[in-house]
Amino acid sequence: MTGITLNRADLTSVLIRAAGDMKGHVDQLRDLDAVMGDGDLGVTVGMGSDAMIAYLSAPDETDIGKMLVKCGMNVNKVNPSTFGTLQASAFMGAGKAVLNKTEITVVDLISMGNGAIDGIKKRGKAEVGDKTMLDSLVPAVETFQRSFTEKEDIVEALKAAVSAAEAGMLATDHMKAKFGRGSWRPDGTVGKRDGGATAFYYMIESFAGHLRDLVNNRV
Amino acid sequence: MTGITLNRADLTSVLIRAAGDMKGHVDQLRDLDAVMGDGDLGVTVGMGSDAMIAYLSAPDETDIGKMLVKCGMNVNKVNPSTFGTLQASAFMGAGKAVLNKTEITVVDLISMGNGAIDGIKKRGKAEVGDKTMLDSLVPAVETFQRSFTEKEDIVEALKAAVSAAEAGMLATDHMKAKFGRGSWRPDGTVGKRDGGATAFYYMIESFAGHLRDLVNNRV
Amino acid sequence: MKKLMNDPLQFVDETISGILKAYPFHLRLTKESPRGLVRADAPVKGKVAICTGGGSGHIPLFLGYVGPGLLDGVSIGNVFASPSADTMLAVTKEVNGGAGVLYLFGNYSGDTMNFEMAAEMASMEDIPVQSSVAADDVASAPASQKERRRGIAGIFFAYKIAGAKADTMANLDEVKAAADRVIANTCTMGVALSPCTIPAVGKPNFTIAEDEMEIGMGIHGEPGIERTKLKKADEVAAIMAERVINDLPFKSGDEAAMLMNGLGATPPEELFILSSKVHDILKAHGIKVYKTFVGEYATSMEMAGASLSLLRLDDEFKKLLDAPAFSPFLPQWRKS
Amino acid sequence: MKKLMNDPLQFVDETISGILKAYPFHLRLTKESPRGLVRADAPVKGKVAICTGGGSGHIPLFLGYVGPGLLDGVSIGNVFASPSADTMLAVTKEVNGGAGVLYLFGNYSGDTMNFEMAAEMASMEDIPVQSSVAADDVASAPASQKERRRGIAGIFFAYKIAGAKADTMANLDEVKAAADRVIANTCTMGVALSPCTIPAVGKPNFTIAEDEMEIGMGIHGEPGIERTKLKKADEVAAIMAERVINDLPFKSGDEAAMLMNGLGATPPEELFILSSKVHDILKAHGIKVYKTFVGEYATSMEMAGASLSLLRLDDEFKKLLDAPAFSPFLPQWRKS
Ligand SMILES: Nc1ncnc2c1ncn2[C@@H]1O[C@H](COP(=O)(O)OP(=O)(O)O)[C@@H](O)[C@H]1O
Ligand SMILES: Nc1ncnc2c1ncn2[C@@H]1O[C@H](COP(=O)(O)OP(=O)(O)O)[C@@H](O)[C@H]1O
Ligand SMILES: [Mg+2]
Ligand SMILES: [Mg+2]
Ligand SMILES: [Mg+2]
Ligand SMILES: [Mg+2]
Repeated sequence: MTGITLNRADLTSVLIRAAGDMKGHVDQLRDLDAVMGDGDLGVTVGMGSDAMIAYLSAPDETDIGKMLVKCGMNVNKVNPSTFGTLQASAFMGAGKAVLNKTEITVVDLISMGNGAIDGIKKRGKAEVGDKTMLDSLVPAVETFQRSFTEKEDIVEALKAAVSAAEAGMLATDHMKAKFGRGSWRPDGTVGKRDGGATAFYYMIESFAGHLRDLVNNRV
Repeated sequence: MTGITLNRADLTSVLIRAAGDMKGHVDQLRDLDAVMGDGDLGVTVGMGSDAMIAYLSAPDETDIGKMLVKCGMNVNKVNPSTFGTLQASAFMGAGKAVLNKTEITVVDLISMGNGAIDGIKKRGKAEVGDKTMLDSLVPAVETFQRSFTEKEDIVEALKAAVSAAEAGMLATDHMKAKFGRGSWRPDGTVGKRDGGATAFYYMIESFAGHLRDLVNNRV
Repeated sequence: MKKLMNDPLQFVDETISGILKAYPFHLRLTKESPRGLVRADAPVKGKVAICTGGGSGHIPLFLGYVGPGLLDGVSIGNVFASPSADTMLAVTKEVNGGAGVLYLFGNYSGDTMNFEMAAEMASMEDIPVQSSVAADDVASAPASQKERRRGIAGIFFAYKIAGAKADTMANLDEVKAAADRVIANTCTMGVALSPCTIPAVGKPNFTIAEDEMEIGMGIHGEPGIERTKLKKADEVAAIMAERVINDLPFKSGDEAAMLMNGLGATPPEELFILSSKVHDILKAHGIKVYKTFVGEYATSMEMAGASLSLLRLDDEFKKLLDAPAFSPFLPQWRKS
Repeated sequence: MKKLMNDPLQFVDETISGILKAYPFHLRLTKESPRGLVRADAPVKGKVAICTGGGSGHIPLFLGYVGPGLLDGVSIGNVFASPSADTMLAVTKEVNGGAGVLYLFGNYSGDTMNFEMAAEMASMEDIPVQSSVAADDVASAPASQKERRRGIAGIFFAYKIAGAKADTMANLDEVKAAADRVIANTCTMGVALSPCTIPAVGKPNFTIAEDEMEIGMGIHGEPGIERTKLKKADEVAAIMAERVINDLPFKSGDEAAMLMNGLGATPPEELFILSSKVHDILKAHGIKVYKTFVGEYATSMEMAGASLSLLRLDDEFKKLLDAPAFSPFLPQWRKS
C-alpha cells in the first residue's frame, strides 16, 4: 500500500468531501471562538468550505499545485478572517510544494503538509504551543511523515496522524494564546480549547478518513 | 374698603408670598404638562418663582412699573420656556400699565391685570378658548373689574375673581389645544386639563388670598 | 441614564466650555451672556449678521453653524429649552456689523417668543432686526398650515444659503428673502427608533418597544404620525421620500439638494443605506439630486433615527449652496 | 437588533452603494473588486499612494479617509472583518501613480495577514509596497510590547500626516517614515458604555450592566482593563488622560494634537464635556494642545463610548497636520 498515486480527480473528491463534513461542525466552532474571540469562526469555516467546494467542483487548472493555490485564493476571497486567510495560506503553501504535477505520491502528500505548515507559519508568525491551528496540524504532519517513513503504510500513517492531531488539539486547553484576539488577555485563555486547532483537527480527520476510503477501495 | 392704596413694599410682599406658594404645586404641574407637553412645567414654574422671589426681595427700582418689567425680565432670563416667557410678558405688560407710580390703587390693579393679558396675547397670539393660561387669567381679570366697578368691594371682587379663574381652568378640560406642544395632536388634548391655566389659577388664588389678608389687616 | 457627564445642571455650561477650549480660533463668548457665542471675528463690518438659537442637545445645531459663510452668532438654551431674550440681545449687539441682523431659527413657541422679545429690545437699541422661522417638518401639520410646522434638520439649508447670501454683501431684506425662499422650498420628515434622556430629568422622554418605530416624530420626541413595527430601511426610505416629495410637491425635472440626517445613535452605515434608496426613488420621480449631505446635522443626543430633507433648487440656490463656508462641527463639502 | 437596514448580508454592499450615489465626485469603485474604493481622480501621477482597509462598521474609518491630502484607496471588509487580499491588490493597482504604495492600517491579525499577502502579490506585479501598522491602543498591551497593540482612533493622525507628506511628493520611504513616526508618537485609550450588534449576527457583541462601563475596551468589544461602575465625565477623562500621558510618556513642554473620538451613540455634548476636562489636565501637566479634534473619527456602529488620542507634535507634524485635505466624511479643520 505504499506506491499509491492520486490524480487531480482523486484529490478534489477527497477535499470536497472533507469540506462538506466541516459544515457539520460550524456551531461548535462558533461557540469555541465566542469564548476567547469574536465568535465568527463558525461562519468563517462554513464560507471557506463552500468556496472550496465551489472551486474544486470545476477547477480551471490541470496542474494540481496551481489548483491548490487558486483554491486558497478563492477561500481567502470569501473569507479573509484570520482563520480563512491562514487556511488559504495553507492551501497556497501546499500547492507551491507540488507545482507542475498532475499526479501526486505519498511523498508529495508529505511535502504538501509541510508546505501548508510553512504557509501558515510564514503568514501568522506563530509556532507550535501558541494555541493555534498549528497545534493540531504540525503533529499530524510530523507523525504522518515519521510513520510512513518507518512503516511505508499509508493507512497506518493516516490513523497515527489523526491521533496526533487530536492530542494536539486537546493540548491547546492548557496553553496561553499568543496570537489572535485571545492574546489581549492571555491568562483568560487557559482552560479553554482553541477553535482554530479544533477546526484543523476536524479537517485532518475528515481528509484522512476519505483518503483511507479511497485507498481501501483501490486495493 | 374701596380706597385702598398699595406701596411698593405691599406689592412685593404679596407677590413674594404668592411665588412661594407656587412651589407647592410644581409636581402637579409637571404631571399635567407631561400628559400633553414635555413635562417641564413644574421645573419652569419653580425656577420662575425663585427668580421672582430673588428679585422682589431687593428690587433696584422704586417705580412700581419699572420694577414689574424688570421682574419679568428676570423671570425670562432663568426660564425662557413658553410658560416662563409668557409669565415674563405678563409682568412686563402689567408693569407698563403702571409706569412711574410708587403707589397703586385698585383701578391700577385692574390696569395691571389687563396689561398682563395684553402682554400674553401680544406675545403668544392666543385667545380665550385656546386652552392656555389665558383661560384662567382673562375671566379672573374681567370678573374682578366687573365686580369692583359694581360693588366697590375689593375683598368681594377678589373672591369672585378666584372663582372665575377656577371655572376657567376647569373649562380647559373640554378644549382643543391651538398652541404649544399639544397643538400638534389637538384631538389628543380633549379631556385633559391645561397645565398653564392651572398654574395661573394657583397664582391668582394665592395673590388674591395674600392681598385679602393685607387689606383685612389694614382695616 | 448612561451618560458621560458630571452635574446634570452643568451639562450645557460644561459643553460650551469644552467647545471654547477646543476651538478658540473659531468662537468666543459674548461679554454680556455666558450663553451667547459669536464668531471669533465678529462683527463683520458691513455684512448682514445672522443669528440663531435654540435648546441644547442637538449639536451641530445650533452653535455648529456659526462660522464664515454661515452664521454670526448663536444663543444657547438648556437642553431642549429656549435661550432667553437677553442672551439673544447680547448676541445681536456683538454681531451687528452695521447692516442689521437676521434671526433665523426653528418654529418652537419658546424660541419664537424669545426671539420676538429680543427683536423688540434690539430695535430699541436701533439695531434693525428681521426674523425667518424654519418650519420644515411635514409630519407636524398639513401643508395648508405650513407656518405651524416644527423646524427640524432642514434648517441646515437655510443656514447655508442665507449665510452665503450675506457674504455677497446683500442687504437685510435680501438675506431674509433668501432664507424665506429656502424655508418655503424645504420639506423634512423623520423617524425615531429610540428615545433620549434630558440630563436634568434623568429618564427617557418617551418609551417605544424593541420592535417599533415612530414615523414623523419630532426631535424632542414630539408625537409623530404613526407608530408601527420596525420596517426595512428601503420601506422607511420610501415612506419618508414619498411624503416629502408629495408635500411641496417636488416634480419631475426639479433639481434638489438632499440631506439624510442622523438623530444621534444611528450609524452612518444605516444613513447611507437609507440615502441609497432615496436616490433611487428620486430618480424614478425624475428629480435630479444636485448635492447630497449624509451625516449628523441636527441631533437629539442619543436618540436613534433619521430624517430626510429635500430642498428644491434654482440657479441662485445652487451657487450659494456651493459657496465656501467653515465650521469645525460640519463635514466638508465640495463644489458640485 | 434595532437597525435601519434591509438584508443583513447586504449591509456593506448597500452602504457602499449609498456612498457612491452620495459622493460620486469623490470616490469610485475599482474595476476588479466591488469592495475596493479609490479617489475619483486616482491614480495621482508621481505621488506615493496610500491605501488603507479594514472591517466595515467604523465609518468614517476607513473609507472616509480617502481623498485629496489623505489616502488614495481603501479595501472594505464585512462588518468587523478584514477585506481580502485580492481586493487590496485591485486597489493597489488602481492607485499606484508610479511612486509606489504605502499600506497604512490598524493592527488586527486578519488585516495584517491580508495586507501582507497583497504586498507579495503587488511586488509580483512590480509595484513597490511598504506597510505601516498603527497600534495606538494603550489598553491592549504594555508599552514594552507596543507592536502587539490594537490600532484604534489614533490612526487618524497617521492618515492626515502621511497623506500630507505624500502630497509634498516625498518618496515612498519618506512617507512610510512619517507614518511610522506618527504611530510611534500616538497613544489612545477608550471606554465603552454599551455594545453594538453585527447585522449578520443579530445580537449584541457583549453585555454590560446599566450602571457599568468598561475601561480600555477595543472598538470591536475586545476586553479592556477593568469593568467598573459608570463614573463621572471628569473621572473618565482623568483615567484616559493619565494613562495616555504616562504611556509615551508626554512631558511638560510637549505640544500635542488631541482627538476626543465618539464611538457612535455618544452625543457630541458629552465628548466636549470630556475634552474640556482633558484640556485642563494637559494644561496642569504643562502639555500644550496645538489642535483639538472632537467628533466621530472611528466608530463602532451604535456603541456608546469615547476614546482619547494624543499625538506628540514637532514642527514637521504641525505643518502637515495643518495642510489642506478633503473628505465629505470628516469635519472641517483650520490652520492653527
Ligand atoms: N497568528 C496566528 N497563526 C496561526 N493561527 C492563528 C493565528 N492567530 C489566530 N490563529 C488561529 O485562528 C483562530 C481564530 O480565527 P478567526 O476566528 O478567524 O479569527 P478572527 O475572528 O480574530 O479574525 C484561532 O482559534 C487560532 O487557532
Ligand atoms: N401661545 C400661547 N399663548 C398662551 N399660552 C400658551 C401658549 N402656548 C402655550 N401656552 C401655555 O403654556 C403652557 C406650557 O408651558 P411650557 O411647559 O413652558 O411649554 P413648553 O415646554 O412647550 O415650552 C401650556 O399649558 C399653555 O397654558
Ligand atoms: Mg473575526
Ligand atoms: Mg473569530
Ligand atoms: Mg419645554
Ligand atoms: Mg412644557
